[in-house]
Amino acid sequence: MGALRQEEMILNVGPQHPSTHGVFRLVVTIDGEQIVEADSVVGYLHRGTEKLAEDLQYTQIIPYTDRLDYLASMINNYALVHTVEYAMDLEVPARAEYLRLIVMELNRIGSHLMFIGAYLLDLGAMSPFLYAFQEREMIVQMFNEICGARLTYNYMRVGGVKWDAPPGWLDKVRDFVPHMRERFKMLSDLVSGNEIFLNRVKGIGVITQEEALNYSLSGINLRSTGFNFDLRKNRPYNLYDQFDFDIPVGSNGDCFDRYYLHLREMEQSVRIVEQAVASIPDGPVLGKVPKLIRVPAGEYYTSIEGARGELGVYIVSDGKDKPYRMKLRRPSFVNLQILRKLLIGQSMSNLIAILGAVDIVLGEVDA
Amino acid sequence: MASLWGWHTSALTGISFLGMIIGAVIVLLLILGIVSYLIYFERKVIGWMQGRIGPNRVGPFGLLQSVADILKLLIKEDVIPTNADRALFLLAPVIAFVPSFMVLAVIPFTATHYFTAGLNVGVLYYIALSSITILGIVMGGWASNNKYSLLGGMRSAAQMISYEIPLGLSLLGVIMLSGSLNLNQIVAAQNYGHVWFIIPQIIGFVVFVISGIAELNRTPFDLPEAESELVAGYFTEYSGFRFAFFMLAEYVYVFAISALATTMFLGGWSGPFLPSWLWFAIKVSACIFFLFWVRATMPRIRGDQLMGFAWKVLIPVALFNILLTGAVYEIHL
Amino acid sequence: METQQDVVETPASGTAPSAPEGKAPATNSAPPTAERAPESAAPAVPAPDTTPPPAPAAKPAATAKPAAAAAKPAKPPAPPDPRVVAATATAEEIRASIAAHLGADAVEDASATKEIPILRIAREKWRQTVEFLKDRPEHAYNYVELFAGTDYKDYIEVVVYLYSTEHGSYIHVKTRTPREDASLPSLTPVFAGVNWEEREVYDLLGIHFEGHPDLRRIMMWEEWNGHPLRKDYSDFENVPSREGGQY
Amino acid sequence: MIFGIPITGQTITYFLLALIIMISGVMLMSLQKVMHMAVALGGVFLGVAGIFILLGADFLGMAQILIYAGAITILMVFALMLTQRGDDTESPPANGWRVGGALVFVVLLCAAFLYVLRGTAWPVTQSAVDPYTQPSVVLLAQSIFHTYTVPFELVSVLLTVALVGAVVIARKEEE
Repeated sequence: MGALRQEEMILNVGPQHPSTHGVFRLVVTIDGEQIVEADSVVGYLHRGTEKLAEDLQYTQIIPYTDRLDYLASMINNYALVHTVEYAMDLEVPARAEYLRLIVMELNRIGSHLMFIGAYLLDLGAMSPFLYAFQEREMIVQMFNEICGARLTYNYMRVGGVKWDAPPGWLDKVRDFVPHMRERFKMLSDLVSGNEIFLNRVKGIGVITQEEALNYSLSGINLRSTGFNFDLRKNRPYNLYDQFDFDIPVGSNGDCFDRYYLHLREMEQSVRIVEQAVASIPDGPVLGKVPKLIRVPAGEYYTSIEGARGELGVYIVSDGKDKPYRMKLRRPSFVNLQILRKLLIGQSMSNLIAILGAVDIVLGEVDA
Repeated sequence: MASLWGWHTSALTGISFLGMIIGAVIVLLLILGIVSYLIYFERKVIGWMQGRIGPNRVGPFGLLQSVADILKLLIKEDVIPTNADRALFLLAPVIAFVPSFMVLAVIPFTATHYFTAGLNVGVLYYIALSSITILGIVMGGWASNNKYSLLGGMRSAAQMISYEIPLGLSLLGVIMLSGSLNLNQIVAAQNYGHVWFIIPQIIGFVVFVISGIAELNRTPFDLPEAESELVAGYFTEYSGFRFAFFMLAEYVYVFAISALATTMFLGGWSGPFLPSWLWFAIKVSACIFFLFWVRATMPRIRGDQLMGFAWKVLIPVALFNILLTGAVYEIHL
Repeated sequence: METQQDVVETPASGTAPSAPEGKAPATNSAPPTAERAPESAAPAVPAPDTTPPPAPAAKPAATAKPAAAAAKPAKPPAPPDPRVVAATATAEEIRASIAAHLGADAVEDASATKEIPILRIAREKWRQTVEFLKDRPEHAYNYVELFAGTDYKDYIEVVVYLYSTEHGSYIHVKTRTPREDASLPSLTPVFAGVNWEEREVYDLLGIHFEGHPDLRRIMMWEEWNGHPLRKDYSDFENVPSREGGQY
Repeated sequence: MIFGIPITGQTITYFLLALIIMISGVMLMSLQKVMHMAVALGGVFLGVAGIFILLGADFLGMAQILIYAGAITILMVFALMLTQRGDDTESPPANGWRVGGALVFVVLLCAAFLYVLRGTAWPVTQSAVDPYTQPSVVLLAQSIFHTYTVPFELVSVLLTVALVGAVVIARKEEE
């Protein structure tokens, strides 16, 4: 039978494909339905954010960060202002820090909801997507009230936030917490025990701890392997060290763990929001910041736990009001590298399960 | 009148041939109407299940939505890809579509058996003709000269051939109990026995439902057209009315398989008080609703699991059901 | 190299003027402590949470106001930031460790920014040093956080932030390459996760990574002219071409 | 009555089916692409099934559609899809000798068939099967499960042995 000529087929998954969630192209070579080679092609959405930033004042860069991981723009905002504040040793008013924390955790919930919905949609379950969107809509509506935008928030400023919460907003967040808790149960009941779903994600796309570290994975991709690393705990920023929450950790590093950690992490985010809303102080929301922000010369890097992993901003400053060089450490970009390794040897249907679970946002991959 | 509609019992004459033609046209139009509202019904039902409203813009309550959609598809440009195999590309939707209507000839819609061919091998006829549709799907996938289409076509060929076997085997129990392949007589046998075959044939019914959904290429067995993997599977390259043909064929089969399930397992048109056609409509609607419900609930199964399930679970279970039915039948009688 | 030495000799007061073209700003905040570091290493421990720093008016704040704030230049002899002092000490320790195994010329410079130690590695020893830092159990820097390149007009610098999951410590290693025929040994054999990062640096800054398994452009398409993140890059000179043609 | 054949619905249907079979058969031989040939073969199978049904063997006709037009054709199409595209070799151009030879062969073949058909005394069944009164399924079942039970079971054993053998051989090759 060895004389039979095996023929491989090259299949372009994307740049326009329902499962790539954006303009991502995956050139897979398949033998029958088995993948023998997978080459990721990115860059279709490259806007040169880092280059643009070199000609922008720090405040002007903030809207550009909104467009990176557009599902978690608040967290991106924070990554930038945090680095500038760190470089300038600025003090941020407590109320501003609380507001930032609340919106970041809400944004994390919204982003994870989107992941769960989209992931299950990829696996062929249509309804969870729409269920997940109901709560996401509530979150987006709250963001709309606090900053006037539903997707690109541009809410944070160096030294604080742009607007204080409107009257009654914090009560809404408070009411959202028990509601969200109820919905977790529903979201979990919906598919987490479904035999078909479990068969598709359990033991699929397994990442080992060594691989995860070697590939610089971060966020849920790293934690799913059982490695407890969350910058909110390991290198606390903002007020995370003042609140009580856990870091859920997986054990198998498979797609199911990654899916399930998203659910569990949202519960922890709700816990943080609940505590923060209960203890938020009054006061100003913008600290004493010079009109023209100049970062002292030097190079600075800080990173925070984004919705998809370690989101870092590296600024080289020459003391002017614009960065000399700004580099964004985008978790999706780094995490996506392991895709090739996960895909080779798998079948085409597993491709979708694996790609979806890596959880990328193309705006962030391409920057 | 009796001679016009009586082709199922009397010999073929000129007048009954005319009646046959008229009957076929009536059934065709009726089914087209049913199918277009089936699509509307599906969108509404799934919309409600997902906390949405569903179509509500075209006409009152969106009732004309399907009409508008079909009209749009009919007047769209008929795109034929340059490198497609033109002849087969044009032929494939027809081959897929025609059998879907032909299978309806043997379904007993009412007690009077108007519009029903009293074929002695009705069950076999259904299964045989529905297998021709697979040929249309595979050809469409191949002729499109698109890799997604090819993969979709190959998947559907593998899937539908596999699931045809448990589908046929699951019906054997009913055939053994009723002693006939004629769908009219199967309904009659359920009336004599005063029991729907779903009760003695519950195992067969379960196998039938699962493999029936797989034959329909619907969630959770919608691999051939898994949009998250294969874009649209075998009809990726189709547009306009050729796409509509595939789409209609799919929904006609939704109706047909529900009608078959009703006839084989749920007592067909029989029922107290209400007219027979209404009973039939109610039972078929319930079956169709179940299909929609499953679609809104389930994720998609994976290819190898799908095949394994057919060969390792469904076929043995169906065979066991046949054995059990035969044994009980022998002992009981 | 030369500019670096200049900066080290001019203390904090001279920071702003010394980097007018953005040269070597890297170690500006650290230099004064470079020599004194070993003595004052003991007390301070690198504080992990840095956002609300307890000492707002410390040394970095002084360097922060180069031209705008008139009052600040008045106090250049501000006490050195304890974080920097401690970090520099750590950097020196690691430098000594590297020097013992890979030769004294492997590390060109050791300094610190805030609480992060910085080592500048010789270009030739780049991969060995990073591999050494990863493999030695006393360092065990096994996780790459950041991989970035910067064009400093005279040379291009590549920076890697390493984290030790075992010890919980950070280090910041960098190396330099000339702009013409820029090339560096690839770190991909050491850390699989820098594969795309190196491709990005190659694409946007034009550094050729020797030993990289798959060095192609990643953001731009293959026919793109020039490297956009270089400081002398111009949209008008580097007209993008597709399929060899211009448009 | 044309050529001594009564014009009834049955004869019209018969000739239509015969035409379908012949056209499909000719296409099967003359088409360029293998995939088209497979589809033409499906047409032949369908026509044959129609003839079966016309002769009152409706079970056999349906089995023909199910197994041949459905399963076997699809299996062939499936196998063709897995092989490389575009290796449909151009058939050599038709020349005079070829065409002439083919024509002579066809004429001779038709003559031979006619001679055999005319010369054979075909047995005529006394009880023409009426599909309404005596379903062919029942007749078939009776002959299989009553008259020829033992041969039928032997054949099924043979088939099972062949199947198991095929599996064993396939396994061996896999290893």
